[in-house]
Amino acid sequence: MKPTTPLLKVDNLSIELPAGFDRKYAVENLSYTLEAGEILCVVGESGSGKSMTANAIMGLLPSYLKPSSGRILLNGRDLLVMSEQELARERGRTVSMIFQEPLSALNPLMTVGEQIAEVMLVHGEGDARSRDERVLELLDYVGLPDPASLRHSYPFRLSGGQRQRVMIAMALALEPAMLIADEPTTALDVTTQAQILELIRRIQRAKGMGVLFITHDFGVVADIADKVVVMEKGLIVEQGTADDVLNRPQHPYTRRLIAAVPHPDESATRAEAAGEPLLEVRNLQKTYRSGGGLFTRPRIVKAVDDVSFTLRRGETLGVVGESGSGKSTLGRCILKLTDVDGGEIRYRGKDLVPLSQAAFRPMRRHLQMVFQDPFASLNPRHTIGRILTDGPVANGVPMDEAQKKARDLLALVGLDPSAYDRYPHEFSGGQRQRVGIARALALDPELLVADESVSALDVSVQAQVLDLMQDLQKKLDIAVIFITHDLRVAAEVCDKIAVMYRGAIVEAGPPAEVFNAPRHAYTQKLIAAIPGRHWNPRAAVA
Amino acid sequence: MKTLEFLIQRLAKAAFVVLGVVILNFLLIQLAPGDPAAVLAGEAGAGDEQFIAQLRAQFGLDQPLYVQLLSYLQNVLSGDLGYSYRNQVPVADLIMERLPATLLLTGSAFLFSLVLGIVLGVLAAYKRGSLGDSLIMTGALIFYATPLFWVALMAVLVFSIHLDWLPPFDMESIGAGYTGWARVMDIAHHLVLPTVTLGLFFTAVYTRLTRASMLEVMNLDFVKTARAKGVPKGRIIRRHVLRNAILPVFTFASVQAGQLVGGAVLTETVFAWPGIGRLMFDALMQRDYPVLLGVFLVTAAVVVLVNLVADLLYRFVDPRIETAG
Amino acid sequence: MSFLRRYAQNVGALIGLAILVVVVLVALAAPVLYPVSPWQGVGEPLLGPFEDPAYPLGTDLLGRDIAAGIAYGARVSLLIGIISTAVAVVIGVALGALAGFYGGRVDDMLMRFTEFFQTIPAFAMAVVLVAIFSPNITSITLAIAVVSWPPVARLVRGEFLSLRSREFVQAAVVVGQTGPRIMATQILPNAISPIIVTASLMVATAILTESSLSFLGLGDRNMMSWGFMIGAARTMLREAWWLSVFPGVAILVTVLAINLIGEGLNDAMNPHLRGRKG
Amino acid sequence: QEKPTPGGTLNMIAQPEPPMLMVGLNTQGPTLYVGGQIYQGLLSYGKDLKVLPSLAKAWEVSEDGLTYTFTIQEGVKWHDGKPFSAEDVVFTADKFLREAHPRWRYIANTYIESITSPSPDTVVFKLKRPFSAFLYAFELSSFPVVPKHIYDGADYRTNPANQAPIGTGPFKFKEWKRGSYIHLVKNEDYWKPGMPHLDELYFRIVPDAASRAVAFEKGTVDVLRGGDVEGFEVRRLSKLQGVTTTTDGWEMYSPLVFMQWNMRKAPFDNKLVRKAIMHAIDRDFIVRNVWFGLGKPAVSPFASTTRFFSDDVSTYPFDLAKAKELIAQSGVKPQEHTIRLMPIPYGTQWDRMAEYVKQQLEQLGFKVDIRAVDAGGWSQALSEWDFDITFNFTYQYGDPALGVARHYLSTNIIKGTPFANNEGYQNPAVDELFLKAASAVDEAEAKAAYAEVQKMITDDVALGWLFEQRNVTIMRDKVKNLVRTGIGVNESMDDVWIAK
Ligand SMILES: Nc1ncnc2c1ncn2[C@@H]1O[C@H](COP(=O)(O)OP(=O)(O)OP(=O)(O)O)[C@@H](O)[C@H]1O
Ligand SMILES: Nc1ncnc2c1ncn2[C@@H]1O[C@H](COP(=O)(O)OP(=O)(O)OP(=O)(O)O)[C@@H](O)[C@H]1O
Ligand SMILES: [Mg+2]
Ligand SMILES: [Mg+2]
Repeated sequence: MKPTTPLLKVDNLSIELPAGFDRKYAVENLSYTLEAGEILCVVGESGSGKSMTANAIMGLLPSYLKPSSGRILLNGRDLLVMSEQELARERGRTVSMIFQEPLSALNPLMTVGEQIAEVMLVHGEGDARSRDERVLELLDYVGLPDPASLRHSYPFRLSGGQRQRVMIAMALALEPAMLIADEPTTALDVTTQAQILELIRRIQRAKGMGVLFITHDFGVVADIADKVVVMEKGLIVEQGTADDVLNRPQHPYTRRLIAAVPHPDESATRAEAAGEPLLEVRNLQKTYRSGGGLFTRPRIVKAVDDVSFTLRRGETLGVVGESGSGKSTLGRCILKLTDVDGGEIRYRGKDLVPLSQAAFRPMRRHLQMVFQDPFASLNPRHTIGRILTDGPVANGVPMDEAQKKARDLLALVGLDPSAYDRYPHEFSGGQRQRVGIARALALDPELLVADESVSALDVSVQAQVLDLMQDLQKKLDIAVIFITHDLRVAAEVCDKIAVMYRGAIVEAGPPAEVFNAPRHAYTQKLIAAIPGRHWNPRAAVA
Repeated sequence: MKTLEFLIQRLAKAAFVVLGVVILNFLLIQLAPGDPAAVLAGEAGAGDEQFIAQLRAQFGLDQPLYVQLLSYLQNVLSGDLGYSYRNQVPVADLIMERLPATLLLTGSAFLFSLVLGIVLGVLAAYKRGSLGDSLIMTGALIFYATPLFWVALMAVLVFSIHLDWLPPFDMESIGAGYTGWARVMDIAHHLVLPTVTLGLFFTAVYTRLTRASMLEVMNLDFVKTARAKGVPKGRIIRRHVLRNAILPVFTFASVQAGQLVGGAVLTETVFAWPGIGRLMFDALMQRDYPVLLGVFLVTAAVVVLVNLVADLLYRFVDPRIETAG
Repeated sequence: MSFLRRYAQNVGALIGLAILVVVVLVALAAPVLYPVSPWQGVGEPLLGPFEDPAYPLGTDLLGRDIAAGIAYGARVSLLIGIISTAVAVVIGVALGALAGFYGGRVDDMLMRFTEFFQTIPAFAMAVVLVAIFSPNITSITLAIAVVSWPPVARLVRGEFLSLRSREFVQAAVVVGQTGPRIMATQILPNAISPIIVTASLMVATAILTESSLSFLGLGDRNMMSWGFMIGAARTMLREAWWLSVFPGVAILVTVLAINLIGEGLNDAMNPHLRGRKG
Repeated sequence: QEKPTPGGTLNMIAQPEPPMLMVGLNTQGPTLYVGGQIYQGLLSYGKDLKVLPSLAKAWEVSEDGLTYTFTIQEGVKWHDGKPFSAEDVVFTADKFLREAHPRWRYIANTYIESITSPSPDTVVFKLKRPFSAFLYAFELSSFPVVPKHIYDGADYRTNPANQAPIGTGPFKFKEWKRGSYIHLVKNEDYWKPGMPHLDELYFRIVPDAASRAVAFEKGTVDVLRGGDVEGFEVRRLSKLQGVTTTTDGWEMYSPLVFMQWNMRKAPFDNKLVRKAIMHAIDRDFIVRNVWFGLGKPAVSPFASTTRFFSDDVSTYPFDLAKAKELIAQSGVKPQEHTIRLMPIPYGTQWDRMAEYVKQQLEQLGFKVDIRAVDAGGWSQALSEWDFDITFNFTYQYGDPALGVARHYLSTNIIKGTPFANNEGYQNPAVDELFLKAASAVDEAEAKAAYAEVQKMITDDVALGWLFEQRNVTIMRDKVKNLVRTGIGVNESMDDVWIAK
């Protein structure tokens, strides 16, 4: 028995893109409904048009993007025909929105209390005192500590999770009937993400709100969705109840997405790699000191604290841990991109720590790196050919030889030979990451450090790149240090996993062991926070 | 505590910079052809060797260079800026007599250009793409491209000679004997043309800067948040965009404050404004080194001070600064 | 070439370019258009504009052709503008790159040095330099360069500082490229667009500065420049307005054109800042 | 004659701002202009160069021309109330000016035997040998009388009184706001009864020439001294209603403008080249177009307003063909010479003149490079003889021995000063004639010698005489009696008044 007017009804919505884009419509013929008290998840790859619908509902589309057809009915009233003033009255009151990036979404020059109170102020709600009280109430409600003093803080003083809670408090201030959340947890740690998801679910239940939740993470969908809409290139390819879509996906695109969701492979236990240790790290220490002056003590961060491990040829070590735990710093130390405060890094028995940059340079070719961001790690002004030959040329390889090698590598990582003369911006993220891998391989390294090398990619692309890396590693017998914050990914590809917490390795072992029988409390917490743990994507597409 | 520490650090740095400027200029000036004695002899309309030698000895110019530099620095550190060769008056007196005029002129030009520039920039950004925007930006471009002295000449021609609204030069009505409020009004009246002349170029700069900064901030996420909250456009501009957009304008302005003093050389010349810009130029032409060095020292100190004050204000306006260090 | 297309979409920038092309052509063609030196008196002194069709912009008090002066002045103004900017950019890029790339003490030292120059008002400094080295085209150009490099150095430093930590630079370190090579081939090409934009505006400022120096009597007396023409005729503004108005307009138009070009470059090079008309 | 009205304020311009007002230490134009109201000379000179009384009321020259006796005015008081006496004159002549004043030092050391004051109101100068120009050495700029009680025994240049000068003149120093104005007020104790008429004098500092014209036009100032505004402004302003102009008042100085070349260097060591250059320059054009008619082409090194002027000299009318011919004769190849032309940094008209000269020299085939310098650079280059050709001018000071000879005497080839024989001209006959004329007791004898000298110098083309400056004083009609003597506005303005 459903009420006749749904909370939200998107009806045949199309939004045209300006000329010069790769497709004509940002979203095309979109139709779905959201009822009060329901969580509707919109999933799909980057650029599929998820945010566009949300922005259209809020009337936040840039002025040059206009819905060309369709209706958006909120409680039966068409938002697309409302004037800006009317819309402004609805925003924040009947429908609220929270965004992905919690730092940039808050005004840096206003205290969080002011920003929350502003919602009530602009909607003419209450007086100064009642608003103040409400702010305190809200801050408390979203679980922020010490609301009385926190409301006078500026956003930059709050952690990411806290900021996102402020955003939620702001969205809830007038108890709207509907909440739109555009990837609200993507920028957060798994543990924080779990808390925020929990918070949203709790509020949604308590207030009976309708929630439109945008995400690209099927794990999140599995945890919270009542209904799911799957989008691809501006079109809805599949929609239905969460159970249907997750466990009985029909459309090939949905199936492909679900298949790509990383999932620890419990069965596979890998053969312990034998042979000479390639890299031995002993009691590595790295402390950052910053600020500090005549009267203040400098801020001291022990980013790497007494870390030791051994890596053999052909072995993959996964380093996991939450943001700021020191993973990247560890990688940077090994590659001598930063100096080390203590300990040893023995590469083939030779300690790298005391070497000068100049003395180390000839050895660099053996230790290579694949970077996180496929967009930022390729020089936008160089052709792919140049990017791939720079390294060998710097190491004394003649140009023609380097060029030949570069072309071979393109084939090896599955790129068209024509890529050689093109520039990075002409490639997709996944393709660029392949270039990044080819660049690292151009020097025939023995050790590869991959720092979050797939985090910036969409799940399906991520799966392809991971496959490629595993493949190449087997083929070339390279040792890999695989840094990631995603335990699921690490468990899928690594021989060993080391869990870092505040600069120290708190637990290490084979993936199955770490995953199934975590010993350290922190690891346990980490694993518990993984979204969608109870859902097995493998079974869904089997 | 943190602010105090910051202040001490910055003052030390400022002192260092000012000292550097003085040494740099001292050495630079030594490269000039002709020395003050020769100029004075030339001015006197006569002069023989004995006359010039007398002057040189009196000014200490017969000493080796490093001795001159050391004794100059020593004097400066003890607060003595030396004696003007030409005017035979302590440099500090000379500068102090003329500094207020320049501070008044540059200060009001600074305020004028900053306020007007920000207002126009905000208007242009708010009405982006409209006729008003185009008019403001075209105007800004034209004032940006017009030589300052040209504006000055035209302004005098139009407003003093043809319309007879404003006095064409001087800082006050000389010999009128105004006191109190009447004097203030009299000076204000005289201040209009030079201020506008000196300020127009910078008004253009700030207008463009403000507009660009506003547009940039308007694209930031938190503006979208504010819209999503239902904040009306006017309030978004005032409460969210403006404050964030103005900070870079202020930073830029505080760095530019010194440039106004440079522009004052021209303005003071055209408007017979008794400030230190003109003093500097005359001192340069007459090789009156102590005065020249003194003016540079004082302007450097003023510039450094303005920057320091700006930084301090910044710390109050922008809560993020303190941790950023 | 999407850059050219983006640039071409900007009407103002195209107008600016067109004007500048005309100015450059006039400058180049000056000796052909006016084979006699612009310093040579050719007509009756103080002819008003259009009084004699041979001298459409009139003559000055020595009977020199104003039109010829403007044509030759274009050469000097552009020359001073471009060379001084080039020198300033070279100094600024060199110091800024070193400071930004190496950071730490190098950065501290270089930035303190830059501060010395920034603390002295630029125009005052230029006046002193020109007076000291006696006014001629070299000293004027160098003086303008010396006072204009600090902003470039700061800009380049900032760019290098932020680019230095970018992943593609780290990648170059990891593959074993040396510092200088990284600066020259990896970072500089990526910092070039703000430098070009700044440089284009500096050309305009340099032309204005030259004219202001000339106004104070610190111009090169052998080079007919616009600033010199105004400076020389400013006191005759009311007797013979055409002597200073035409060169004044020439400065205004040229500086305006260069500005429009600079803004066009800026918009074309930073697509995300592109203002869309709605 | 009208009866003077007492009271009123006279507004004038001091341009450029004087370094100080102490006339004994600085003899720049504006210093004399302002300082002339505070200090006074021993004598003054009429527009016809007749000697007039000032602080000396009477004077007597002995037959042999060796003893000069001056009787000073009675009842004169310094501005600080101390009485003025002959002792002050002796101090001024024997100590102060001998030490601080180059021109006086030369005269004193060359000619004076002793200076004494036999009684409180007489001063006696005894000369070593006759010096016919001696009586012309006592006007304000050559012999300002300074107070002994203030300067004797103290360092002249750093004396605090230089900042608040004490003289005997009709006006007292009141205030000097640097960069703005100098304010003088009536000296109530002035020694001429019933004078001065005016209450206050303001000298304004207006650095820009255009603004100065505006100042006069708007009535902010009542008087423009020669050089305060540019030539074409003079033309415009003098046509305004209620404005009077005069070229009087410069007879004592009669500035004469010339090109000064370095005769030590090629091509100026060649007399034919110098003659050619003279023929190549149209002095009429310069006077008419660059100076707007405010001058008179010069034919001789002596100004035509002075006593010993002679027009029986070698002349060089404008004739380019002749000039080119002379160059050809001289054997000099002009294209091989790049001549550095250093204009005197005194304003735009001088610059225009440099451009004109450049243009003419280039027509002869020389390459000319204008080297702009500021005052410091100019003095230095000229003093060090580091120049090819420049402009300069000389004041005549009433007698050739004072203002003219210094530029031609070979004894005056002294490095280190810009106002000597910097061109390096040497002609023993000229030296001798100048000496003879200066020592002549008989005026006719002097006249003959000077005529001879003018002939010789013009034939040698020692300098390139261009024109005699005619400075114009512009004033409102209401300003009365301003220019009365040969030193013009530098004269004490005790008898100046403003009509109501
Ligand atoms: N401001 C804009 N101007 C022009 N086109 C845009 C704009 N924003 C998005 N698009 C285009 O609209 C399409 C849909 O974008 P949208 O932001 O909705 O994707 P998304 O699914 O939210 O992706 P993501 O997961 O990366 O956030 C894309 O092709 C994108 O390039
Ligand atoms: N250059 C630096 N200066 C000072 N502190 C730093 C610097 N780089 C990192 N840190 C600090 O060191 C700690 C570890 O940082 P690191 O980048 O290694 O973390 P991470 O595990 O890679 O985190 P993420 O998952 O966010 O990439 C953090 O607290 C960080 O703030
Ligand atoms: Mg999105
Ligand atoms: Mg990291």
